[in-house]
Amino acid sequence: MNGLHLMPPVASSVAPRLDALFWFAVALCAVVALGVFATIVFLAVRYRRGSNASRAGGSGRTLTIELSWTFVSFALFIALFLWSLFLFTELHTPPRDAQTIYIVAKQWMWKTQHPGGQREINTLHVPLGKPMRLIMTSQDVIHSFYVPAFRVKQDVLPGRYTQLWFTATRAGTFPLFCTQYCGLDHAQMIGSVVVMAPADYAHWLRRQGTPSTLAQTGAALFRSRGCSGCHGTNAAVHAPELHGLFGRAVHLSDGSTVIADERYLRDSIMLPNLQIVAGFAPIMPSFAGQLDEDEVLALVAYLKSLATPEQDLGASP
Amino acid sequence: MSDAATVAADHGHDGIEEHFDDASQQREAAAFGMWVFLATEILFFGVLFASYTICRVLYPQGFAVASRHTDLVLGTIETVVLLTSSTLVMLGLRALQLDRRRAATALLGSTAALGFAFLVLHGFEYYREYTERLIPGLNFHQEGPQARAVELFFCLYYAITGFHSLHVLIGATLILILTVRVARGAFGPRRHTTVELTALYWHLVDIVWLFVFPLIYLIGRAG
Amino acid sequence: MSAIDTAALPAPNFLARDDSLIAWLTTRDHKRIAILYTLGITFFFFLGGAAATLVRLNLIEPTGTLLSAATYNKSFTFHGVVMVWFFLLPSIPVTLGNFLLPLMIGARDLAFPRINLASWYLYMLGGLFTIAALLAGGVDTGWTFYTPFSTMFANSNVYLVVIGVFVAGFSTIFTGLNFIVTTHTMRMPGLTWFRLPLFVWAMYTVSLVMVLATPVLAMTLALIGLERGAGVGIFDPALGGDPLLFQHLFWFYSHPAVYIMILPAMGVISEIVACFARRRVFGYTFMTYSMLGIGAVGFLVWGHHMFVSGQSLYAGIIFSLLSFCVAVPSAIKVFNWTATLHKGDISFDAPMLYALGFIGLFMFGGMTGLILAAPALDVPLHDTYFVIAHFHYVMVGGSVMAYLGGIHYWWPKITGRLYSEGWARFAAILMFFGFNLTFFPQYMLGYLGMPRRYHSYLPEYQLLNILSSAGASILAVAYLLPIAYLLWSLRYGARAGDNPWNARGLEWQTSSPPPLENFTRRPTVREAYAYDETAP
Amino acid sequence: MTTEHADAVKPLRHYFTLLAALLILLAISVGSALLPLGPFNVTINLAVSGLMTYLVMASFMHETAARRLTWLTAVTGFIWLAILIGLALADYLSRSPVPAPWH
Repeated sequence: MNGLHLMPPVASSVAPRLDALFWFAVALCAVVALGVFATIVFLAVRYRRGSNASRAGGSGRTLTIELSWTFVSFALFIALFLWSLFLFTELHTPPRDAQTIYIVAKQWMWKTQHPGGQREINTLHVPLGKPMRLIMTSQDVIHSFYVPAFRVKQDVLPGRYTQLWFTATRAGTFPLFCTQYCGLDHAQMIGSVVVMAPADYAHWLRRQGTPSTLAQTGAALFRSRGCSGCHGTNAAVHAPELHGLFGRAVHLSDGSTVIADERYLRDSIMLPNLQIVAGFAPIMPSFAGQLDEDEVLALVAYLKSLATPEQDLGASP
Repeated sequence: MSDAATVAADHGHDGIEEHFDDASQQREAAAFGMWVFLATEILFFGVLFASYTICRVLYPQGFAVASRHTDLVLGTIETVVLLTSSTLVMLGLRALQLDRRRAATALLGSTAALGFAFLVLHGFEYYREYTERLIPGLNFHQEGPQARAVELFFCLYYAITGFHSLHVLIGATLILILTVRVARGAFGPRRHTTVELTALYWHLVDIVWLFVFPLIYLIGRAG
Repeated sequence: MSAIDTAALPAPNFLARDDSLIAWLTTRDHKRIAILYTLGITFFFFLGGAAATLVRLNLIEPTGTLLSAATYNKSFTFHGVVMVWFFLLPSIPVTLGNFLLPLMIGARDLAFPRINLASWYLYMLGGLFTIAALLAGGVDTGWTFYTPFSTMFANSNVYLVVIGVFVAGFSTIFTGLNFIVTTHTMRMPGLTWFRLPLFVWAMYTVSLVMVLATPVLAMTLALIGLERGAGVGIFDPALGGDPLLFQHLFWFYSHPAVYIMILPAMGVISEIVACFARRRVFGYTFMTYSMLGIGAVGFLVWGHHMFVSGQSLYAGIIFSLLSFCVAVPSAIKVFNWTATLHKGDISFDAPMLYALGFIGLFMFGGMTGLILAAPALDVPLHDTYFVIAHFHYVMVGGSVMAYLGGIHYWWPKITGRLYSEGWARFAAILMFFGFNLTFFPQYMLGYLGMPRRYHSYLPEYQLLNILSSAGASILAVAYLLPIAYLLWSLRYGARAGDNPWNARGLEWQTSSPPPLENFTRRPTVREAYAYDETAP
Repeated sequence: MTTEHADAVKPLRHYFTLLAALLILLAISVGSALLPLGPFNVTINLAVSGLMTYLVMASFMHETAARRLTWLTAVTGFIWLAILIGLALADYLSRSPVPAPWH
């Protein structure tokens, strides 16, 4: 990566084809541009003031000349459009067997989380040759996940999930940038993607210790943030029972009933007095601002795991 | 274009600016200029209508629930007020063309009065919504699964009706000023371009409300 | 104004009249308003240029030692806001357009002189707000004001800049409205639409785009102001609002805005190339329809700024196809300029050098625009220095070159003086090389993956950044030269006659500088660019 | 805008019939909104508003709207608004939501 490179390393399955498309486009532009420059220079020299080139005869059938160079260049560039169309569609549809990694962008750092629960800051370890699907959200402003070596980029929006996928084809460490301006340290929001052989990747995962799964982290949070104080089995406060809540219909104080899906669980944590359960007082404090995006996710995963009463994960790991 | 010297000579006294050839060219330019300005106003409000359409596509139920919070009766009265004021301003212009200055003053005066009446009615609506805690940013406390969509609706509601009321205020004040000048005889059958353009502006304000009214007040009323 | 030695100029010209400050500040003469605007435009050009110099100096070191991150963010934002809204958008229409449109159609003045003066005051008021924002500590949102950063997270003076741009927006609307009505209602008898010079066509088309696009910006910025004030609004993700909605509204204005910047330049280049090649413009009707085509289709393509922003796949494909269609009229224009040189009698005065430079650099910039319009290629290249290089090639290589070419081409007509040809050619050539040294390395930086708006960068990008900063210093010198020899020519320049370039067009059939009422005798109307006929 | 003003001025009857027509259309609009017509509610409302706009523009502004140019200006305004709404909706209607990681 030192010295003057003309291209970043080719390190993902889509990179070679994107480079081919890029150089085809550059070649196409060069041909048309050089054609025009050469014509300008030729005409400028040939018909300069005082030169004795013959100026007789007006320029002939302008219409056919106009139409010909218009449609020829348009056809060439439509070819470029069609080729890039297929690549763009491919970039937008992750393969079915891709492994999911969950990314949270926060003002000026990247938080990555593997399905097994391993968490990293500003780095992402991925296995070589396996398609990875990154599901990303932001906690504050718009960021953008960009790895030049993989030629992939996707904005990360608050309040919504966006996805990006790649298959690393070369081992090594590649820089990760945030390319959507996000404030003071936008330039510091840099990380690295470490591509390892699958065996090393598995070994690395194990070396991270056996981190608790999402649901177990949620259970720990359930106690540490005081949720069990009200919603626990022997709580003194009169609060809605959470066991088996997920997927059940909930009767609200304004008479309507909603299905307790993830969105309902998430809203009830962050904005509790939005949907108050019938027969309960609106005394639950809001946790908006105190819980990070992935902590809310862990709590939701824990509440979902309470749906099946027999394997009660409430016990500490 | 007649020779520059003679053109300068016969201008100035009957309100034709010296860079126009004759009265019809000046009136034509003024009217066309006003219509171009109206096109910009359509796009100025267009942004709000585009945002409304997109937010409503994203949250149909929320917008239906929110629309029921608005006051249909007051909204309808306000529409009637604006439609009648549009008619009155045209009658005022007609009276001016027939050189009936007193009738023109009365008609234009009542147009301005109806304009201010519209604003007063809007004031009542805003006050009622304030008591029902429906003003985002000031005090907004709603419950239910659609609460955020209702707040989104009311952000749009205040942006749309706020900017529209601002235009009604500008229009009504302009017409009030014209009423005074008409009363003093500043305009007559041969010179009423300014009144004409203000009437055009008033019609635009009326047309914008013709679209705002159904989009804000009429959705979600059925059943 | 007394610097201009007006006594030596032909007797009743618009400069030699009442010379007091009050007369200048309350003038309704389109020529004087054009000069007032030129002063404003030049001032803001160098203000924006200073911010750019800071940015380039800071980027010499990979760790960005010159400026702190906060100051750097404020510098590139200030550079963006001032250059886009206070230089590029108004540059040609309000200076050359204001001065020449009435002259080229044989009218005494624009349709609404008072609105024209109001437009200047709004422009200066907007500029004042933007400078107030700078003095109050600057704004760090980027000239694009993306939400939710600009509404919820930025704690710099977003209000002041939003008000400044809002006010300047109305100045543009008034200019556009004035030009449309003037072109429709005040053409000389006999001057039909297809006898109009292409510069008038450019002013007309650009005014249509101004009038149809700028209101959308005004309301979008008003919504930003409201949302910052109320703390809640339709772009707020916590409320379920969509930040992409802001990007749709913003780019619906901002892409036509880049056509507002380039269309006048195309008008100027058509005039210059026809004059110095002594040929009628090749395919005149194709040129007019392609200008109207750029103006109209320019409104359909804004989604190509949002390929990776979370916009849906199908919308990306639709916008990409439309973006390829909008490139066709631009290609037609470049081909036609080139064909105009055929069988010409070409001389290489300074304006012609600027014109040829424009054609080359605009073509290069437009081509890379097509690369970015292909969605798959935009994925790696979006928001990198490739995009920075692309729009600087089209804006600085295109609009600024054409603006300077136009200033040099009509300088004798505006001031009645001839500038020194040697210095002018030297400045043009120096500018061409300085420009390429500044922005070509940025294409390579872009493909290597250096993101834009970065205060510091990885060490391997340093060499290209040093080249770019070196080029920027040459460019700065090249921009200072015209100020020197043009002002010098005001007092010591040779007297230019009515038509120093022996050009065609009604503006060359009156004295230089023209009298207050533009024409003392009726100009003769002929076909556009009748260079094969002898002058009257 | 013609100089002979006498005949260009319409009789009073013209204005009052127009106002009546507008008020009737308003009643239709409000009335139809109260009926459960599903998607037709929106279409009826917008159609009625469009018709009322045409009436206001055609009759009340007839003096200046006589020329083709002024009609073109108004129509252009609406067309550009349709471009903004249409193409922006093309994005919103064709979005496929990304499933949250917990699925």
